[in-house]
Amino acid sequence: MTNHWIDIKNADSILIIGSNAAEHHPVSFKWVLRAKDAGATVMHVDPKFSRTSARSDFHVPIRSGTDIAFMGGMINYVLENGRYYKDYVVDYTNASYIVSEGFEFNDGLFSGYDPKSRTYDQSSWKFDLDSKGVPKKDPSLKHPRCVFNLLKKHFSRYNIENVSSVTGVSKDNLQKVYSTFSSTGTPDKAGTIMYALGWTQHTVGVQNIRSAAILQLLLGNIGVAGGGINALRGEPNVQGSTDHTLLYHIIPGYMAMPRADWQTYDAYNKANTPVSTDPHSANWWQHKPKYFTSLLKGWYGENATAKNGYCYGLLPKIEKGADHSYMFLFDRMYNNEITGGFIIGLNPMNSVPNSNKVRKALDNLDWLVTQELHHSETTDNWHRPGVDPKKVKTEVFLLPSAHRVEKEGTVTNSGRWLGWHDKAIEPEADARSFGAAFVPMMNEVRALYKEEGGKLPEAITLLNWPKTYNPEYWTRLINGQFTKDTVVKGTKYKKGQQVPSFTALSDDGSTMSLNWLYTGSYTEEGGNKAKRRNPQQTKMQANIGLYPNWAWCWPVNRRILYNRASVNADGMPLNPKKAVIKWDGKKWVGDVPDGGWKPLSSGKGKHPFIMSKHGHGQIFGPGRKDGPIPEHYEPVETPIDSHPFSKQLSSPVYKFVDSSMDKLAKPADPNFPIVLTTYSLTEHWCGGGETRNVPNLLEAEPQLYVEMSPELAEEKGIANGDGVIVESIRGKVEAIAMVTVRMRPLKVKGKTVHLVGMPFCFGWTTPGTGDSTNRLTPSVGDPNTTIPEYKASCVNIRKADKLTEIEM
Amino acid sequence: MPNVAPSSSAPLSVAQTIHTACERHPALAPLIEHFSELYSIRAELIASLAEQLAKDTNCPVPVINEEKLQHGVPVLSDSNATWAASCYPKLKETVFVHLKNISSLESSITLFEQAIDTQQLSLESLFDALLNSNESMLQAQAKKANIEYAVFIFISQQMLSCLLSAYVHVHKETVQNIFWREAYCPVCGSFPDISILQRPDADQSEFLAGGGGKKMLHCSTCSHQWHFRRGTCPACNNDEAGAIHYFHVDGNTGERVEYCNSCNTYLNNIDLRNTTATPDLSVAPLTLIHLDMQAAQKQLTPLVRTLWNTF
Amino acid sequence: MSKAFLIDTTRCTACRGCQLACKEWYELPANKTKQVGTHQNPPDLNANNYKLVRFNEHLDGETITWNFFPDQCRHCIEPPCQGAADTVEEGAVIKDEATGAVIFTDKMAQFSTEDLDYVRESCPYDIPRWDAKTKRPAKCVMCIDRVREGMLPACVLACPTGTMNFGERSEMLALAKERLAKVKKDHPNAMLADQEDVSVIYLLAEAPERYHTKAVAQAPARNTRKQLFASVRSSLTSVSKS
Amino acid sequence: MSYTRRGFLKLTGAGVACLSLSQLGFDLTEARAYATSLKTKGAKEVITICPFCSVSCHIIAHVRDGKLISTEGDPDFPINEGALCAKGAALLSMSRNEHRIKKPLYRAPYSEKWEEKDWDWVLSKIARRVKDTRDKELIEKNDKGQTVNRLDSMFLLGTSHASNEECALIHQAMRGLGVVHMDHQARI
Repeated sequence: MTNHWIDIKNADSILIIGSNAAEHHPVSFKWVLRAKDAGATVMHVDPKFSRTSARSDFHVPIRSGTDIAFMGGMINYVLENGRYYKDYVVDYTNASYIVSEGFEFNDGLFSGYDPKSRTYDQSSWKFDLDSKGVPKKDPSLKHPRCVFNLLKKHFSRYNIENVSSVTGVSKDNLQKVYSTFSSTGTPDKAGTIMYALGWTQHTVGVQNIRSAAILQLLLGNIGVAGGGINALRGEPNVQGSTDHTLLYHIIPGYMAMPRADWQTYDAYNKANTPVSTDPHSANWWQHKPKYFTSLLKGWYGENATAKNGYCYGLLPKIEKGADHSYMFLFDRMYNNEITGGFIIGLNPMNSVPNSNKVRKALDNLDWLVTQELHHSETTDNWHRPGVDPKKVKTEVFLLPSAHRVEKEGTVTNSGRWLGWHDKAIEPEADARSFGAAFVPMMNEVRALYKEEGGKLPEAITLLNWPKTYNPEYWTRLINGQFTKDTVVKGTKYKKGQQVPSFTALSDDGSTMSLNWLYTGSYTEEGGNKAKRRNPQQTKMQANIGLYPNWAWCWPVNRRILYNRASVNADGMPLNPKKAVIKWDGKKWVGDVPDGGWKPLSSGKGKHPFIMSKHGHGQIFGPGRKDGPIPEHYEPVETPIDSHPFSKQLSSPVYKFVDSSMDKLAKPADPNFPIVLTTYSLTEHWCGGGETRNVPNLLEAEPQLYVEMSPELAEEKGIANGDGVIVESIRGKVEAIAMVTVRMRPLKVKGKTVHLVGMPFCFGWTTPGTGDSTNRLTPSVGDPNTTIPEYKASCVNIRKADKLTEIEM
Repeated sequence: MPNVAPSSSAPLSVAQTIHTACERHPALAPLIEHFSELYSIRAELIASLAEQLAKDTNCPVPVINEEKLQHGVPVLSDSNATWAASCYPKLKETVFVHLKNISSLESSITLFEQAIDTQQLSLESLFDALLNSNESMLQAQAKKANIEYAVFIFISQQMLSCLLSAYVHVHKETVQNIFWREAYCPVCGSFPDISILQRPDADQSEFLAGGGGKKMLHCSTCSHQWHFRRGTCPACNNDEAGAIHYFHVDGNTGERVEYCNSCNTYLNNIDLRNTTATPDLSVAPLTLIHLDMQAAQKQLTPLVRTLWNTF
Repeated sequence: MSKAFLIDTTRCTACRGCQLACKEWYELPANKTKQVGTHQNPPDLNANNYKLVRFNEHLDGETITWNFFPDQCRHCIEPPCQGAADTVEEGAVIKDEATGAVIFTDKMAQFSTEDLDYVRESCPYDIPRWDAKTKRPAKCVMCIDRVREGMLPACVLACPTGTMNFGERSEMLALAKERLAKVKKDHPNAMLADQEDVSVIYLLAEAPERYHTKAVAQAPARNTRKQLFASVRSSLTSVSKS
Repeated sequence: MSYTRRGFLKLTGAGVACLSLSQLGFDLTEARAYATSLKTKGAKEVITICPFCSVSCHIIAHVRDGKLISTEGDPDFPINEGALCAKGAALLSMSRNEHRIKKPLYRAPYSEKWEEKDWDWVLSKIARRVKDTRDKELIEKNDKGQTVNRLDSMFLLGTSHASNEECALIHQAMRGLGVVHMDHQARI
């Protein structure tokens, strides 16, 4: 989230799209309703009418997978009707930058496309620079190649007519949402966009969010109270686990994973540290070597020295463009390229697309270590229905896991607030926390390497690694410590003391930190700030609910990101009624500003978007793999075979894996005419592994169902409560028909398209409840993130003669 | 959302509070019924003083000095009660007459009255000494009046308590939103004699109602209520994991003794979420005397000494 | 003075906290339920669910409405079930004077299934359910064990939305009136269901049948509730005597 | 201790001489007998965080004799202000349900059953598998001759149920081993 949970109350207009907040983040909804009580309009755009819709001002049904068309229509509406916030657009975004001649967009494709490799050469997606290397600008926004005019041209195709025909949203509904939300394009109004997995789980997921970024920049809604783009995020500590990075492509603190073509420490820094020549651009990532060096010092301690490149050489390096995400991992496993590994606190045999394939793939492992609260479809895959255990070679370890209340440590919520949780009770029986399993396990491995030697033993033996697991030891290391006596701004710190702020991190080996974003969270002066429970705030802070003394949030306790965009060049709030920061003549008051420099008019200020190289909000965003501006593409499986925006039906660069089990239905395949979307439900958690084991929750939601409109049910001769077979080209799933008016048939390109929706929380280890819905979904993913397209695929549905997975 | 009582339940009167307690704990009835009248009259006195003060132009509005408060200095600290002069006659009369109903106090009260009548003791300087913790002065006065110190303090406190309760009642709106982190009263500086856990705020829209449970401390002297964080000991500020322990009578989780696992100080608590009726909080501590007795057996120390928890 | 519930359905989000809290307090086991095409689970009241959130949805033109109704015994002021039970044995159903709770006593254990059917049919809200284990009909008892201790019913305590309210009847009626006035601004047809006759008063935003077929007593037109109950009672009496 | 602070009335402290009811002549015998006859139950409050969605509502856990007995939303936490959703409210039954795995389990290749093992046994066995796989399959150089120190054939699929501390240490351990196939729910 750019903002945070409480800040939702400051919005004048709330667009919930790709999220069912009331059911899946119920407490977030109390802040939505507080805004509503204060007069905000709440809109829910979603294929299904849910409890979120019931409590919104209006619900707008949409065909799953057409969000860019919907958002593009709104961008077009804002540009055509002059609803944008002009000063903000000119001063704080790159709308005025001149895009180089080589950049083009033709019939759905951007310049640089190579159909053979299905990738873009992005070198033409760039700006004209002046002699100093600063982008050329036209603040009048008249230059035909300035970002603003390219945007206008690009989205001119997204008229109400086209958008309505593709999305299935009525023209009235489009007008209603567009006009309401765009009314926030004035300094005194703010609108927020709340999304969740309904936006990310598409082959155009990143561009869905880009469309929100562009819209919010045009309306001046970024950096302000009640604005922003707010990813609600699904999982309990998914913000923290992303920051601390259980991911292949980055290392903690959002730095790139070392690559084979960056052979040395210096080469890594050179390739990853941006340079800006604009004196008004903060270009924050120029400090990256300090953060990277501190991380390496954290990992290898005293063994990491300037001389050995801080042990950079020991780290694994991936190949440029390689994808090691789980979609490709399971494909490699299926192809017998993987020997063994760990799956902890995750149930991919239920939650990864094309379950039939991944379940088979798991059988190919020699060994598997799992750690869970309960048996799951993953831990017990070796004796799943239809498989003879005597033929499954995998050696499986199942470690009992401690529950959240049985361990202490910190977690980070979507608003980036760090919270400490105490251990309330001892772990059940022999259960252990992940930390108390992995620390000793690594010590065993280290001991073996010390004893026996082996391949590259120093990568393991030189690690800075404790004997036992003590959570607070790691909390301190995450913040970072001095590795030698140091003076920072006149204050002396001894070796081993906590680093006060990331501005004190250094690339000379004198500091270590496991995550620079968290430096400042545990200091000599403030102690463990995750434990702070003080609701005190100034009147200005209380007005928008910042709570700066409650816990701590990254970065540097800044509650609203990009908040320098909420003030004018003199540092005065654009909306004084909901001021975030303000220059009082000597200092900033309110939130912690995005950098403490004086206001821009002083001549010593910086542009507000300090994390981007040139300091401006990126309406034109050249960093993405699928284009600098969003464009509507159909989901990979789609009920239509053409759309009015271009000849390019689906994303030209989406990712996929290929095997005999990875079939895809062709566009408008008459065998699979119905759009399937998948979602969570309130009583069960994600794959359901935990909640299916709670009898009262299982009583309330006992078995797998498929929600469908009465119109579709009639067409298929299905009655409410019937057992049905839902079928995609990849697999079949049994479910109970839930015929409901909450699902509406949509008019798409003049014909009726039906949508069905299914939860994915049931599995065979809870007998009679149904089995993985993801046997239907395809292994196709977003080109930037490889997040699979769970939200839109094509199926057919028929009444079942009998059911075997579900007890009738 | 401080001090919000759901519209569904008006607080019980003193008599109702004691009556309810006697029904539930018949064994306590002979003891606590004694106080029903005394506290009812006290409540009436406070109401009438409040009415009087509300009209009195000499009665100053409390000065909210943010800086002073931030340093933990209560509103009435370093002040006096000269504004209350008009209340003295009623105060004296009512408190003295009714405390005399406790026969063992009769002689001391007579002495106290005499001291005032002979101008040996002025209520003004007495309240001044109380408000500023001037113990040597109070000891000297007690000695002079020939009253046992503990009794002298008890009588003085009763009067100050009625006066300040009336004052706080008049200025409720000014003092109710003070930001305060201390366990002593932000208005008069006294420690609380009971805490409550609030009901959810039912007037909020559906997702906002929450589960209630905010802890409010009730001032033993002026009856002001202020918010205090859960999980922290009001006596020693211990906020380690599991700092607050509690016990309750089996089957009634709504009334409990909360104590600190480090300093062993306790404070009784009523969880209003468990009940349909809100007791009168001035008299509620006395209805929990059985819990105080249990606490004493467990060697716990009360946060503030009262008649009900001193054995 | 008797107690009453106010169930403000306009605030209900169907979180089912009340349904689960009731089960937990009375240690009622989870039913082995099946999906039958609705989120309403278990599908009906039963011996293990004295309380059930009912789901009802409607499509009017383009507008969808989703109504939630936490169903339970209404603890009628003049309970027809008492009349029906009396025809079999006096005192099988009693009305607790202090609270107004309608309670099925041990005497019911002697009832035949037929007798029980009479009792169930007499209920204008179709509440009592046969419990095979105790061989008695089961229903909400107003958490009388808790209420006597001055505590709130478990379902009210658990409700996070302000839907469930409990207190003195006069207070609940006042609250009901206050809430109704507020709700009427957006829902002119809002109403209080059978407020004169029951201790469990529902605030409904629209017509009762849009929540549940038995949201209000099934009265023949123009009859007062009292007349209705009387007629039910006499017809049952005659049946049982025959 | 706040006792040393300026500001509170010393006369209301615990150390001040106070009258007692017995001193005033009341008979406490019956009340005392009653109090002694009452059975009491104790517990402690521990503040923790809900393990479900990413709002991270704070919860007060009530613990008796090392067992969770009830939970409530933390009324002081500014985000949830005491509110909890149905899942959060079900935390209790979740942490104490009978389906929990209690001991490390081991399933040998081609076996049809789980066997209970102790932690030492499983950890040393896992360490052996890790080392053998790494020694056999670590790729030190790619086909271009660049040093890559990569263990492509081993993976970790992690979890957002882990705390920040656990994520940090697991990441460090995996990179040390050369693991590059690493992923979790953030990509789901």
